[in-house]
Amino acid sequence: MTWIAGIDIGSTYTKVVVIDDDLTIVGRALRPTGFKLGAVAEDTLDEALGGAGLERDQVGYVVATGFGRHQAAVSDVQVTDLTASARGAHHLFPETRTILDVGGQTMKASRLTGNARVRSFRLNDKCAAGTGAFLEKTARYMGFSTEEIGPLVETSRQVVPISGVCAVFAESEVINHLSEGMPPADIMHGAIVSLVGRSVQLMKRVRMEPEFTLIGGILRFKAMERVVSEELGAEVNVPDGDLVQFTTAFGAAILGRRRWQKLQATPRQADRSATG
Amino acid sequence: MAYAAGVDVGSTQTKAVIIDEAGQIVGRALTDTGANVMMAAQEAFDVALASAGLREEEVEYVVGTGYGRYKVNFGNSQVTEISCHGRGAVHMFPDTRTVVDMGGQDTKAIRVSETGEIVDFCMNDKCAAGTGRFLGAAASALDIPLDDLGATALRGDRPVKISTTCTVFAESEVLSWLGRGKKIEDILQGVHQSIAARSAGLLRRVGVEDEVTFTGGVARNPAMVAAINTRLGLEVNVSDESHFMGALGAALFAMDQIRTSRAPARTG
Amino acid sequence: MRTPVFPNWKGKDLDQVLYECRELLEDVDYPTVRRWRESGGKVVGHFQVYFPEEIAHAAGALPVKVRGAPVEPVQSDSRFGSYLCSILKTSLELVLSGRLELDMFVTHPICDAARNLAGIWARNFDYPCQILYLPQHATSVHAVEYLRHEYDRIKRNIEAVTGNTVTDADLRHSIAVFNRNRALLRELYTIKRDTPWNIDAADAYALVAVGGLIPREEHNALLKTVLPLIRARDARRKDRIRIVFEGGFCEQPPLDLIRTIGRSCYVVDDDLLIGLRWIVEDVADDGDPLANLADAYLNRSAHSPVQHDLRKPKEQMLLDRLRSARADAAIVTAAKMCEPGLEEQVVNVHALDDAGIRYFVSEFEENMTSFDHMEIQLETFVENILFE
Amino acid sequence: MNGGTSDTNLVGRGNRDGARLFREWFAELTATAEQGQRSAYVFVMGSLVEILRVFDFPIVFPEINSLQTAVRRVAHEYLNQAEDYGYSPDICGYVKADVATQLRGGEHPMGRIPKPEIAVFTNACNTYIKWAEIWERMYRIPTFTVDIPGTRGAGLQTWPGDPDFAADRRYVEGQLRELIALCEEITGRSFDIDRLRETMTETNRMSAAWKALLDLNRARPAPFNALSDGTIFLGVANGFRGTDAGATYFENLVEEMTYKAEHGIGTLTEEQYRLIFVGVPCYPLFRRFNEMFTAWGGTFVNSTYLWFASGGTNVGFQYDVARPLESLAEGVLIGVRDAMDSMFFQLDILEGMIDGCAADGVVYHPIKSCRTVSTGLADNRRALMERLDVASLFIESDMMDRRVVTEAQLKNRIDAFFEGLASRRNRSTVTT
Repeated sequence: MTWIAGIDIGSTYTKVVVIDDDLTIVGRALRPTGFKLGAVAEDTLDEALGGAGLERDQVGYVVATGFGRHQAAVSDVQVTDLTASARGAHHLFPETRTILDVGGQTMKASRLTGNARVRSFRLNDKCAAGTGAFLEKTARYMGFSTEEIGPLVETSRQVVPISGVCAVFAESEVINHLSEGMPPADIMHGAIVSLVGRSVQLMKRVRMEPEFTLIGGILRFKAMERVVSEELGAEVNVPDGDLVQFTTAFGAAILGRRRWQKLQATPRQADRSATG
Repeated sequence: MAYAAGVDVGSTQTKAVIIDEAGQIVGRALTDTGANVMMAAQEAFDVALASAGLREEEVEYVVGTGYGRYKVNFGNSQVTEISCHGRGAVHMFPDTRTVVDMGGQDTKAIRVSETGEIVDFCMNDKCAAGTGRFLGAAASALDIPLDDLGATALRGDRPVKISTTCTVFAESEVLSWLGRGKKIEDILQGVHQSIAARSAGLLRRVGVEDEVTFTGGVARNPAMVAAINTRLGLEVNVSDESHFMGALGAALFAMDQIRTSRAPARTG
Repeated sequence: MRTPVFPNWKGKDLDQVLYECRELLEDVDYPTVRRWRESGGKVVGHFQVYFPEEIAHAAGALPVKVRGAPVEPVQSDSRFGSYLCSILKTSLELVLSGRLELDMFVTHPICDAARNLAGIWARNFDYPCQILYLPQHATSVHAVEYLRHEYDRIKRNIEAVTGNTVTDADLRHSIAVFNRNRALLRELYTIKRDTPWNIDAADAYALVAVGGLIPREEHNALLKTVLPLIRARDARRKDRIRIVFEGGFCEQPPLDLIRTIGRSCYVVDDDLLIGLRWIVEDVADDGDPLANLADAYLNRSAHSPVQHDLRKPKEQMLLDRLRSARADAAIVTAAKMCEPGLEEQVVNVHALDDAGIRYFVSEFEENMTSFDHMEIQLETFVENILFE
Repeated sequence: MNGGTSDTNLVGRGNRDGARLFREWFAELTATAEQGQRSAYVFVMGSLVEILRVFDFPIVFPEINSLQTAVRRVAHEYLNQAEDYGYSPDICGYVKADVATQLRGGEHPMGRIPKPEIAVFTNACNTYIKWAEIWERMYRIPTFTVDIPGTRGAGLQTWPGDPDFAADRRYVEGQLRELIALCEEITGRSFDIDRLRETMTETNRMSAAWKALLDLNRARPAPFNALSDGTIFLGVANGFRGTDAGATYFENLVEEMTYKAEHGIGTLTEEQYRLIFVGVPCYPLFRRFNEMFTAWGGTFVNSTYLWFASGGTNVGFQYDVARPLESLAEGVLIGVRDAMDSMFFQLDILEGMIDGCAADGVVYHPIKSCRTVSTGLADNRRALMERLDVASLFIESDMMDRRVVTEAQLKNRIDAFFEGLASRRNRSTVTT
């Protein structure tokens, strides 16, 4: 049996998923990325392998993805997180046609073909106002941790509009609201609504079609999922528990498995995989 | 002896300064603004009083300034921090004609008269690009304490070019430079230079005349001072009180009020 | 006969010639323009997109394309507000910083921002700074006559700058030189289309771009020499998708960005520096030369988002460009804050969606230094078109 | 006492009538839309209504529709819809609000906007051209550019008698004839030159009054606020150009403002500082924005907006109806060119304004949406500061997009501006 690993080196966290022949996840690990990208990739890989009681030499193929994909020396090939997450989402929810991935600093929407290829995609290339960092800044400012955002918003009764296009200026809006006695829960809710507004706009720009699947660290809390499906007026898929953070790494591993099988069949094509 | 106070409620920190009739600082305080702006203002004022060994009623007049100036409910009046930084800078360096204040979410370029009044000013409008916050983002990306940033940056000899203008994106650009194997000090040098460049742009809008004084917390960062000096081709003034310049200016305006309120009493 | 201002490439092999071109293009001190002025020549700087360079050429001046540069707007920044594209700021920076010295500046009503340059320039320099009012009503029967008169006006102004009177014979000669130049550029684009593996996208771009920096006679000699060499190459044909790059009509992406794209795609056609290739057929060299130039601008020309012509629906023009270049896909870009470019993106994206043609959308800035954003999109694009 | 009574019916009449005319206008448009009739879309810089009214086209000013969505605080909904459609946040808010209005089948806070059957636009703003291209695609209707060559450079204005002017005029006149032919084709009606003479005569009346009105604000205190009141006047100037109602409205305004000037009646607030506004108003905060100035006793006595957004009516050009088309071409050329000059070659114009109105300060308000107006302002301010010792304020926001309008920031800058003006005044009183 040969195991395959997918490494997703994101701007905030690095995630690794190890799968076996029938695409079952046998090991996973998550570490803060920091700035030694090559090293963190290997450490996280070893941690995941350790958890699965495996050695490096039992891994047949490694696919790196995420913004640090080219820094992972351990990988056999690199793909972008759009391509990888399409695989992951498709595997978890075969009817997925549109994916929204909200990360710390980028937001990506993509539309898939029936066979999990990315048909079209859009990234936010404006300010960071529409990214997870925007939410975390707002939360941090009001003295809440990212983990507390979810529960906090559940207690919100109404939405305080946050318009600011600049994540930093948004803070001064928050100050004003706070000093006018608005409850933090409602302000946080407002921040999420404005973030979701931007996300849904991206989805519209790729001509979204159901089913919708949401991934990315920002979905660790349920409020996001709820507001998105309210905004879309449709059900959305969200991978269970912390799998939502591992979907991209999982997808990378799945791609790795396919590649590995191809290579077993026709080893000569190896150079073909040198993309990007 | 009459005392006047200035309370500068900024987006991240609140500063309070108490001065005597000679304009000497007799008490100062610095607290995080946090969620409750009014409380922060009161707290800063109380700490300043304590450090000056004064009771609240001994301070005759209080001017509030900064974004939260209208939240200083114990204040007698409000003046914008733009006027206050100008006034404070000229008090510290009488030949100051241009002031640059680098704050949390905005950078101000202020031209002042010999008496410290505003002649002209400009601030960043579109976004927080090129403000002090940019440094915070870089610091957290590299996890270096904010206070060590300057020293580290000064060691950089081949600065990288930071193209992003977004404070939040700064983090990922810094990381991608690291990914491309650049030295931390060179990246930080680049960050400082890009901020200095934007500030210099603002300064040119109001015109750089004679002495330039650099105020605000970031003025304590040697690399930023150096970067701005090279940009402008001159030596900017930096006071030990740079952090308190806004509050000091407010206190000076407060002292004016005390004087004018007394003037008629003497003549009458 | 003047001494050439760009002799650097002479007698070198192809790779060295291309290297010299890239070097000249990225040299923000405009050495060729400096040499031209040092030898007593006058320089007419013309902003993007199109300018009838023949007229300046006939007056003995060097027409130089003012198209920004990846420099920091140290002095010009304070002369502009936010929400403006970079090329405006860096173009002014080039002259304020003394890197580029002009004897006359001409801008065009291509967009609301660029038209302002005449006023800003005039407040900062005392040489003539003007707007050439190229017609925005191309289908009016009066457009040619109007434009002919406008060309005559600009001719008089240039004559005043150079002190030379321009005869019809001079103009006809210049038209011949530029016809030759445009023919050679068309040949280069044929190579890009037919054997893109023979010339790197960035090199092809550099070959075109230096034309805006040196006398056309020199550019013609350069192209005449290198085109056969490029044809003669037998580089290996790689497995890459054929794309059209759209959005480079005014502000130019940095060379590294074009190179990045070239690494994973064959750029078989584009609208980069379209102004240098605006006229698509030879201009008649008999009869009234100014009228011929005016007619060619209006009736024998390419398209761009900043020229209004009901005969040229932009999305249709893009689809035609893709078809004639046998391209698989398009990269639909716009310079940051470029309003006409961003408006055209909407139109193009809807047309491409309807036609079922693959594309991705991106914004660039001439002085950008990190391409992560472009790379992730390119790679995703290629991964999903090329593989499986 | 009589003065008192005439006071009550005279003072404020302009604003009352303006509001009424506006309601009536949009009521008509709504009726037109509901009957499924089409209209002519035009722009404020070179509306050419003199010709279009001859063919009885209902006139729609998309710019005015768009700004109304901001004034009525729904602009963000319209902007979002257009951005969902693909338009970038950096694109003119007027365009986006209109795109959304069209996508909503004309649904508008003031009623319903009829679809176009022709769009006429000048190059005075290039965004007009891109905008018209949108309708051309949406409705497959004829769109017509009236291409108006502007001033070629500072100090290069040409005038009747100059061959270069003649060439420009011939080009414009030729296009006007093409426009008339197109209108005849669309309506199936033949052109009536005498009715053109009538509409031109009404415009003459309005132009004369508009010029007189601007001059009246030299009075101290200024009889009207160029930003708040002036913008109402502008709406009428554009919407009712070439009509008796419009001309009469302005003649009444002159009467009202003459009266106020003679009786020393100023605006609602006490006039401490006389200010000049440069740019386009901040419609998302229209009233509040003005209050942040009046709170300090600042009155806007003039505004470049009243120049360029009136399509050059301020020049007071009088058409010669004896040679209608030639004179119309001349007037359009001179008027629109002047509107453009008040943006591109502004310095001398502003200097004249400042002296003319004895202004204490200039407020530059560049906006994200409009590069035509905003691009040159920072350099213009720099140059003006070098020439004159006058206080100035430079604040960026937008005329549509509240996401880039932060009241706290605006107030901070405006307060500081007045703190500066106050100390300036103290200094001068001390030294003199």
